[in-house]
Amino acid sequence: MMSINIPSYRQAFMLMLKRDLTIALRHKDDIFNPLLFFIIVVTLFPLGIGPEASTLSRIAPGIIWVAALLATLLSLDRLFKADFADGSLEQMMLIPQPLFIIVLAKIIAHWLITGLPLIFIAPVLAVLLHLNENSYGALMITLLIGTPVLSFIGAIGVALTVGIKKGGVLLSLIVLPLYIPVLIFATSAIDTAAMNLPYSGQVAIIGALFFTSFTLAPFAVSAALKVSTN
Amino acid sequence: MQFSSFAEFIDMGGYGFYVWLSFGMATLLLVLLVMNSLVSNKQVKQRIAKQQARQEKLKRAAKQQAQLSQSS
Amino acid sequence: MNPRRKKRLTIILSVLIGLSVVAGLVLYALSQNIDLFFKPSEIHQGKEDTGLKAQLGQRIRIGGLVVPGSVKRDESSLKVSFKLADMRMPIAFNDADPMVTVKYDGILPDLFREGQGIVANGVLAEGFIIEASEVLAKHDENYMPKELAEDAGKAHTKPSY
Amino acid sequence: MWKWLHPYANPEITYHFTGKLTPWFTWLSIILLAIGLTWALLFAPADYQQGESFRIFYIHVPAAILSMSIYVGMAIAAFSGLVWQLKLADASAAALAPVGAVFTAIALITGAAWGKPMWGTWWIWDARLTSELILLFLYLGVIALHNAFEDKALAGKAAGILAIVGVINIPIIKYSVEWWNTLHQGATVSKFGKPAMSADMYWPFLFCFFGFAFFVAAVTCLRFKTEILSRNSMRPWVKALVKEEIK
Repeated sequence: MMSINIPSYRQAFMLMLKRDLTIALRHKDDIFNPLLFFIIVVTLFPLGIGPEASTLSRIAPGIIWVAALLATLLSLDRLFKADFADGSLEQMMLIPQPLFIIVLAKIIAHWLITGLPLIFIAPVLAVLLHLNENSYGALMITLLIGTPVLSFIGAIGVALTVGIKKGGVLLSLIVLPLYIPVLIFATSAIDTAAMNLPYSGQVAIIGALFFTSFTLAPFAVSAALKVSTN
Repeated sequence: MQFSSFAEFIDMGGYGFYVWLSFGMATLLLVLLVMNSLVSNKQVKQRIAKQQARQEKLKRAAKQQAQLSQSS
Repeated sequence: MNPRRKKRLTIILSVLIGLSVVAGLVLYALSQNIDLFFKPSEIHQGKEDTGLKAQLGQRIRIGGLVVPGSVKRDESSLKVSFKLADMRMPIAFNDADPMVTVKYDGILPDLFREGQGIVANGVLAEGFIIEASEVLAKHDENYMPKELAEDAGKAHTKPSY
Repeated sequence: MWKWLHPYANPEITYHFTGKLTPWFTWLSIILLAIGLTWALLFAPADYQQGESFRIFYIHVPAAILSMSIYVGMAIAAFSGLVWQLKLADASAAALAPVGAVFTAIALITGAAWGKPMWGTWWIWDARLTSELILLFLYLGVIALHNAFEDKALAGKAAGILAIVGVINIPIIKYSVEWWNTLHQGATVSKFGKPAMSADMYWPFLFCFFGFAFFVAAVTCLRFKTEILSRNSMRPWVKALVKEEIK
């Protein structure tokens, strides 16, 4: 199975990605549980606030984004925890390729498993919340660029807390403040779109957050994993 | 001096509540911080002293044991 | 160049490219006006840079200076209405300036007075009227003692309402 | 070039050096704050618009400036701790975190108490206020992470990574006032050239600011000493020192 020559960076990346996706497809609840959580949280709001359409349409962007944020937070645990528990994480750290390649592959796999399904289900929920019809484009774009940022930042938090027993509450304390800029700009973009104003400024900021986390988070995660598995 | 009487000073031109709330809360938090720093300093020292005492006790016990086994 | 070095160079290069994309995006975002903040003249003529107009019934935030002599209060309730004009330096008011009327029902902040900068959140109604749900006073970063302010012609009397 | 720094990488020498500095900072802080606060409360003129409520400025602004500077200092310490493996840098980051958290809380509370009479609201979700609140959360996260690890060296590294990641927040706070056209006014004291205040308002501010700054220095020194002791508890010099003091 193991080839004699060391796999290149790209091969290592693809191998890791494939491995994580295969595992996720075997445990389908990893995909469906966060999604189900997302749907249930969103449906709680009309029940709690009241079914008035004008109120709901005003707070719809916030509800969808907060629910997406919490769903991502809930699913973060599976990013490194299982690998840490069965020792395969330490194996991964021993391979000759730099750790951030592996980390990048794992984060992208995590987004494909948990972030992408949210994007597909979000417009349906937006209809239930009477989201302003001008806003759908903005909702989709912000989710598409914003949810990867959630995975990247979340990975830093998980990597820091993976070695701690009962790290769950600590994880949310660490990660949620860092999520706030994404939340602010995404909902602001959707609100602006509802008023038929240009929202490219907000999208550009989310894009900047995306590229920042994309380039820097893998290094931070690798450093954090090295600390945690010490 | 900006105030002609003590009552005027407390009243702060009608903003007394807000001004004294700010100064009071700031003082309270700073005092708590200083107390916490002093207490934790003391605690660490006591912990180290206790640790040391325990080690010395163990050492003495080991010595006694050794003497006992020698004499017998 | 040995392969190890080449790889390291690729990594550093990709990080640099990533960060320059970030810088570009931030610069672009800064060039956009990313607030829902309108000036009174922009309610009349549309946004300065995009020409977009606020629609009736739209929730907006408006900022401007309270026009002297325009504050009208209801005797029996907290209802108040006043006119706002564009903020400009030095402060001057002209009858021909575009203005909007703000209607508000509630307690105004202490800093509220004629000629003061105000931010109001509310809904746009017919005839350049804002039905405000919130009125907040904005003050500038200049602080000075009363005597100095009077010298500078910024006489201040605490509002009696 | 850096040779003169080497002795300070030794915990014992640093401990005694810090011990010598602490009383200086403490007295400077007490003197400056006594002068500054008396001046601010009794002698500084009231503002032409805000009246006496302006006196909150003398706590609010120093606290806000310090809350951000302490965070930057903590992140720099954490960064050098990670990169150059300086254990003492980790210890100083750990010492700074609670101090910074307290000053952030003071800035928020005094800001609310000032906003209520002036703006008409205790709190507004404006960019600057919100990011100061996030700063408090970041401090609390760093402190919580410190406490979550048994091993102090590991805790320092983990919290250090979080502190560095969170430092992105600082420019957002700093420039948010310019980015968003919201309620919080621009910076008063950092304006280059002439400050946007008259001199008889500015002088008490300087006294208060440096008073608080030396207060931070004094408390940080104390906490830093505690951190050094707890990280080196098995060293003979610590044992001797504790024996001496506990008696």
